[in-house]
Amino acid sequence: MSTHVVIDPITRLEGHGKIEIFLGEDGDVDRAYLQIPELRGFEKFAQGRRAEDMPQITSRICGVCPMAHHMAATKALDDLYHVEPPPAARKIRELAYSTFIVEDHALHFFFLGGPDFVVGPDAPKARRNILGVVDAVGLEVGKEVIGARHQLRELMNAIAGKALHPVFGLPGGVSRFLTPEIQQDANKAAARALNLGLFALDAFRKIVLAEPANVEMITSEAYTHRTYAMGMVDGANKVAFYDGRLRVVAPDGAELLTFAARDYLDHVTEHVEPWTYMKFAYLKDVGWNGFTDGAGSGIYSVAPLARLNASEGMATPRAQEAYEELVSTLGGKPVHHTLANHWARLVELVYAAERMAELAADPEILDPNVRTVPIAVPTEGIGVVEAPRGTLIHHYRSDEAGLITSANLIVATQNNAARIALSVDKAARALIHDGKADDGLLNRIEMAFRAYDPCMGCATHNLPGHMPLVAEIRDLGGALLREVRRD
Amino acid sequence: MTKPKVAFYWCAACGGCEEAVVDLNDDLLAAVELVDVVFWPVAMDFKREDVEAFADGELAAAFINGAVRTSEQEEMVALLRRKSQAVVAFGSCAVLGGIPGLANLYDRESILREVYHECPSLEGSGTRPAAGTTSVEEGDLRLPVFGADVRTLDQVIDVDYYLPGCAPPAPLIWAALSALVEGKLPEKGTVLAPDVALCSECPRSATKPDKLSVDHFRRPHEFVADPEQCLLAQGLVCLGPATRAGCQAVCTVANMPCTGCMGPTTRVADYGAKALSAIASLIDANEDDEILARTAEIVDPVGTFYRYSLPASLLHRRVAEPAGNGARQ
Amino acid sequence: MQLPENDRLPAGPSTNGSGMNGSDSGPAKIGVYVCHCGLNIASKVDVSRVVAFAGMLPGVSVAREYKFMCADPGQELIQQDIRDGLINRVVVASCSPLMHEATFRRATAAGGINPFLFQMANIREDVAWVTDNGDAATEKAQALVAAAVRRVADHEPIERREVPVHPEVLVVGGGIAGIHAALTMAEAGKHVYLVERQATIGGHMARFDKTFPTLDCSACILTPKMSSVRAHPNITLWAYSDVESVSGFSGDFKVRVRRRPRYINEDLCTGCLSCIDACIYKRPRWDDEWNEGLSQRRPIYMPFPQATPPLVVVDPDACVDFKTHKCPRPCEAACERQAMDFSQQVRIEEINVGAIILATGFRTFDARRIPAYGYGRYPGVYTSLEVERLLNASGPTGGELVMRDGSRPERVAIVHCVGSRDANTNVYCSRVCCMYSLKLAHLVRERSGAEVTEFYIDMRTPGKGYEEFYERVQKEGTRFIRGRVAEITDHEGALVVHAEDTLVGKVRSLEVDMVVLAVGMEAQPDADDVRRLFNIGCGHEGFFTERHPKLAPVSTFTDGIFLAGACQGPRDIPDTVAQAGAAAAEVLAMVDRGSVEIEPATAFIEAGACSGCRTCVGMCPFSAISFDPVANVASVNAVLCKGCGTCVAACPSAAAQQHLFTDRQIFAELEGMLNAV
Amino acid sequence: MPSETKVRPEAAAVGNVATGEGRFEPTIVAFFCNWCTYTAADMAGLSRMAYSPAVRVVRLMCSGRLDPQFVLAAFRQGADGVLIGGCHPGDCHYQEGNYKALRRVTLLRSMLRQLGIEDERLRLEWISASEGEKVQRVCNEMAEDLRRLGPLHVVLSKLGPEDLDGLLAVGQNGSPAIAYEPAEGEVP
Repeated sequence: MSTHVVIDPITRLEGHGKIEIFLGEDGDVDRAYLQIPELRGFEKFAQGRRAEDMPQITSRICGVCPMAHHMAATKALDDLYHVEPPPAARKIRELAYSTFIVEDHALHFFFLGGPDFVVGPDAPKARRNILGVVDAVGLEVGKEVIGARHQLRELMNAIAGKALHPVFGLPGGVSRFLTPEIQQDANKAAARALNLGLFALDAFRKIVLAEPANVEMITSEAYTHRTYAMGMVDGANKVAFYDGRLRVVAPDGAELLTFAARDYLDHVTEHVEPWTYMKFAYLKDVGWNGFTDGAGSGIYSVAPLARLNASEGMATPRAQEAYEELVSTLGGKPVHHTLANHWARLVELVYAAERMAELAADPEILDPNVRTVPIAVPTEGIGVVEAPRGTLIHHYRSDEAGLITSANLIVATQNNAARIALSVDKAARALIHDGKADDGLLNRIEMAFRAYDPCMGCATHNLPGHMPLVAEIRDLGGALLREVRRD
Repeated sequence: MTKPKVAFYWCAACGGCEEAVVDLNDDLLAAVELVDVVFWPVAMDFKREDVEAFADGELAAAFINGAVRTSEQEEMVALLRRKSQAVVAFGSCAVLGGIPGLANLYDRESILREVYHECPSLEGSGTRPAAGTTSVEEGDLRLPVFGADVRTLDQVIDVDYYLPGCAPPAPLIWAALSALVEGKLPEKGTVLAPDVALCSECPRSATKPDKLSVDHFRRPHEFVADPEQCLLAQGLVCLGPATRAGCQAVCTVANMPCTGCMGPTTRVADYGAKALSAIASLIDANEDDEILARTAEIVDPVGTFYRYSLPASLLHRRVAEPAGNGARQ
Repeated sequence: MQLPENDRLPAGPSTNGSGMNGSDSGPAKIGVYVCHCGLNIASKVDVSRVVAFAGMLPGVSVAREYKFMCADPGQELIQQDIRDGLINRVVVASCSPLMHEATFRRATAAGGINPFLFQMANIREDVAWVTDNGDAATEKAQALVAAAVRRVADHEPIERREVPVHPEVLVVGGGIAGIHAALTMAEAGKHVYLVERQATIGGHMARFDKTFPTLDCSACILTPKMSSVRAHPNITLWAYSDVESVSGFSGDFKVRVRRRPRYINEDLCTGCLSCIDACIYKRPRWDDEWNEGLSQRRPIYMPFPQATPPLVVVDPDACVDFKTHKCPRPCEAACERQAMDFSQQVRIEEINVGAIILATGFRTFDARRIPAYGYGRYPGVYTSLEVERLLNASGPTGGELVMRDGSRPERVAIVHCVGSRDANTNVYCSRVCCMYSLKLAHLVRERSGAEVTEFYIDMRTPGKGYEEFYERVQKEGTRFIRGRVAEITDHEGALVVHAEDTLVGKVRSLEVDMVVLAVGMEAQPDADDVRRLFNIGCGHEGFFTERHPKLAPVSTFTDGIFLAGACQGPRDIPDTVAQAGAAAAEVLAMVDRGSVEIEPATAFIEAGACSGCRTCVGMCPFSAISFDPVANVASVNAVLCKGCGTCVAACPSAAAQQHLFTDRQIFAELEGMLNAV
Repeated sequence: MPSETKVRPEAAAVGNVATGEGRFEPTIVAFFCNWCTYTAADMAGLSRMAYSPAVRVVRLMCSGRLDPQFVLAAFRQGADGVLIGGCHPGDCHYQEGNYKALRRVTLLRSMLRQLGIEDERLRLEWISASEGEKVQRVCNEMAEDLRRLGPLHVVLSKLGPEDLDGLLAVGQNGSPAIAYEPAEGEVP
């Protein structure tokens, strides 16, 4: 007799995510499927639109990381129109982008992923949220977190017009130059961001690492996949978010290849399954070998941990320290433990904060010349950034009037999709036995998923939020054998 | 006294409307004190049964964002309608169809073909997702149906209030929540935003000429716009004159034209047609060929005038094609 | 097809209910009256079927048919149903509203409800008369009735508004048209301001010697009218003046008149001319415009002996004192009444008038525009107007036909259609050239005995006694060659006229001593400025456009402004005078009514819905929309608004609406028209 | 799917009675300026110039009043074509209303093209008060064009119940909702 567990929904991806777990005769897991049952067709209705509208149109793919899409699209337009933004424009863009990375990473650590560790996976539901985190770290800190987030959003509003959704990106620059007032706000925000990052790291050490069970869980086989890793790096192979080359390392940590964004089609391709609307990206150079890991499978990971694996460290001092601590603590690179993403995220948070400070302090950022008006005929453009959730690729072709003729979008979570599916399957196999799928287990399965902070990872976890799950265990006839409810 | 029960639900949306709620910041915590959020798929698990467990009309209000495309969303909002005293269409997608509503320029088939057969980064197996049930070796998997087109919320269920914006401005969200808590909701059908166009709050309004006529329409990337002058007067197609106020003109402040996310004011039946009429009226030409040349400068009328509102428009979508013939541009 | 429940188009604003009386209010109770129009409608449309259909439409409480709704019994049907309280809205399905809308509005009002709670369905011109198939006609009639029914339910009462008419009037242009119009109205007791740009009134007619076909002396019939203009107590004559600006609206125009200095005190000058004789310039050196430059005048001059007003005028460009200030001014000394006034400045007069007649006349075609005819190159080539002056007793040659070189022509050619009926210049026919050419032929023969040859395309002589005059001139021996003149060359001092004789089909080259070019009539060079000044229209050929060529030939689309004479199109003196009389009559009717009703279908702006975007302001051709920067809203002046609705279509907030044509009413009309059957 | 597109029995009905055959008879909404084209239509009537019964006239004071919303509302509610009649350039009773109409219609047409509505379905003609025969000619031409194009299939924004059932049925009986026909040269 085989049974069937449904976790519906898990937290959101683009739309609605769903895990189907099939149990075999023995009650062990045959296979767990991650399904993405929604599609909006941006690639299609981008066609016929004005190229310059892409940054604002594609930001609507995701309201959690709109800045990432806005920026990838804007960079694709620089390429499409063969135009180089003035230095000030580049810096203004990267300042806004770094601010966004800090805000988004902080949001995830304190509101989403954090509770899993900070208050612990088996803590009572009522405490498994920001309030629980606040209890653990202190009320004023909680206030500080909300206040800091507010300040960062305000800074993005000031630079990008709207944090949600940004409007300042144009081919060849940005729509508006920076005022000294905004620069000062940026300085203040950067300092506050760095403190927040360092505090989070410290909290992670004190609360998470101090507890051996946590480290054990992080490094446990259930949460480990030996896949390729992709991330953007600068000239010195340090982690980069706004611009750089893409670097891929093998499961053993050796560099497989680095390539310019332009050449992504030579290395990245997508696999389609009939049972989900989500497309699975994999490495062309390796090939699709089903939902398996190892050097023989083209499945790769992106996002914080992957970026650290694909790079040779961080370009700023405090972040580099944190990076080295992580690597040494977890037994050297590459680190394949999915849950280590939470830690890696904090390392990146510190980097982004330090980068903010550098840019905000740069006098050139006040240069009123922030636009190079394109004169060349638009043709084809590819723009890549590192979104918080991984590599994000926008690829447009246009006619000479600048109307989009084709658009291809590979969003961060798509790169990770196959590995997420693996994680969910593996966690399910490792944790569910004899048809026992209790509350704690379901949460741990979900942790595997949440560690990636999939796009749409719920920004609103801090409401009376708990994250109940229901598992219905039915026989194939669909008769309910047992229901496990976690609420 | 018991706090009013409130539900949040999203359909085809980007999550920005949820972010907008979080952007209430301190007010958010205050709001949590005032209302009892009993249902929020983003934050909590839900099943039909959980919602059905509520008595009809037990929920004070359901805030629903996102447009409606799938059969599943259609069923869910119908259920919420039944359980809620007031349904608020939250955000431009629910109110007007939103940017994803531009998908109504294409038929369902051509969208699927683009995504799963024509996009350049595919391995080219020719496989595509099958709505309905797919058998895998371990059992059956089911996908909901990708609907024929994108619909606004009130094209699917009866809607009491509208809160437009992409995303809705925080002050309007707060005002709506307060009105709900204080039981001061206005008459049914009200749009919970100022019923006057954006020029009324645009800082550039004073620089707009009394008798404006446009000799050339220009595109934002083609020149560096003056940071103080009326953008329309500079030849940019700024839709402020046709668009509901309430956003504090953040886009024009950022030196970019208004693209109309707040939608039309109450008296207007079709946002795009009205905006088009106003813009065309400004063309400074009377000869056929001159007028053609000026209008040709607006290279994507639908994307310009229906950026957020194609599903809400009188025509709702591109008209049906003869069978077998995909959307042509 | 029924639209889904939630598929309502927005209600839109509704006009205020002012002027509403009891029976207007409450739910719509609509009466539908379908007219047979004898057999005009009934023979094609199944009227009873339409009535049955109408009876079932929502809101309809009465549906009747009648042979002739426009007849008194028909109208009585409506009034009775209203009085009986059966209905508070009226739909009549009959002929075109252009025919009987006014009739049925009156009937509706007579019944006791606001006349605008009425809508007409045109099932005669738009259905019965243009549809072959009876069933199709009936279906269509039903659709139109349903449209009217849906629409009228959304009608609102509108107050008719009237403004008083200022009793004084303005005539612009002192040619025969302006003179006749001014005198007619002055005779009727209205005070008339007559503004003339030249130093004297009289216009073109005063420069002719004789008029066709009667050959009576132009001066003899005109000068008496000129002097009675001057003498008339009800006429204020401002010659040597221009209209500077016009504002206001029908019934109350505000006009600023710019009076140029003559450097003569009009009240003191008696026209004795002694100043002219005294002028330091003993010899006239400046071309005399009055004589087309065929003679010269002094810096101080009077256009012609009978000039009206009989005042001299100083030409500041010619007078040496304006250049050097060193002239001993013998003119001043010579004037017994000290009328000379070199300090005179431009004076601005402001007047209020209820109506305006434009009689700004025409100019003759500039013959230089056809180089092949050699005008300005060959001294022997003259325009018809020049010859009019030569033949005029008070002209430069005292009426003798003496050419520029002092010789007298023995062979004269008259070339027709110079600047008329010609794709390269003007396509239209100037209407007067054939007749005045015949007149000139007659006069030339009479005065000089020269032999005259006329080159014509077609001889156009429509008018009382015109054809007879043509025959007379033929009998007198004038030769006629049918063909357009291709070129005029000179050959050993003589002029050669080249033309194809289309009657015999051979090219002729005729040697002559003098060529007269029968130049056509064109709009004044500044007609377009004048059009803007008075807010009226010009056709593409430049003449002012009348409101309707047949039904309102002397009105313009700007209420209160009328046309007289050649400013509206080429015409001869009899037509001009008749038209001037007609214009005067229109003005009198308007002034005597004492008030004018303003357009009911005016635009209005809901202040609360206006964002101050000002899209509407630039739309209005009548400057009826003003923007208040303090309140940041635009508003419509209902008196200036002519009700085109262009601003309404443009308003991006639909805050601007039009009475009788609100968005809501038109949406309703469409809904009824397309969904009801 | 047919249930998405509006059904207009009355249009078919008119067709049947008007032509005695089953062929499609279009519906045209004509917005005529009071001062020119509307008068010309009266003139056409006066001279008994028969033309297609497809045409249903809405009188406006000026083509400048033509709000593009009216055109869309007409299409939505069953018109297969919309005709606008205004004064010849330079002859506008209100000076420039017809030019405003020209500007709006020109831009509207380019937008309708994107929405799959052919140019022939929206026609702007200058017809002076004296041109009755032009009213006849234009109306007949347009009716013929529309017969060739066939009915306009506007998709109602509210799907009919059949359609919703259809969607759900697919989910239940397991047959894929999206039938995929391979494009030319594509291997399924």
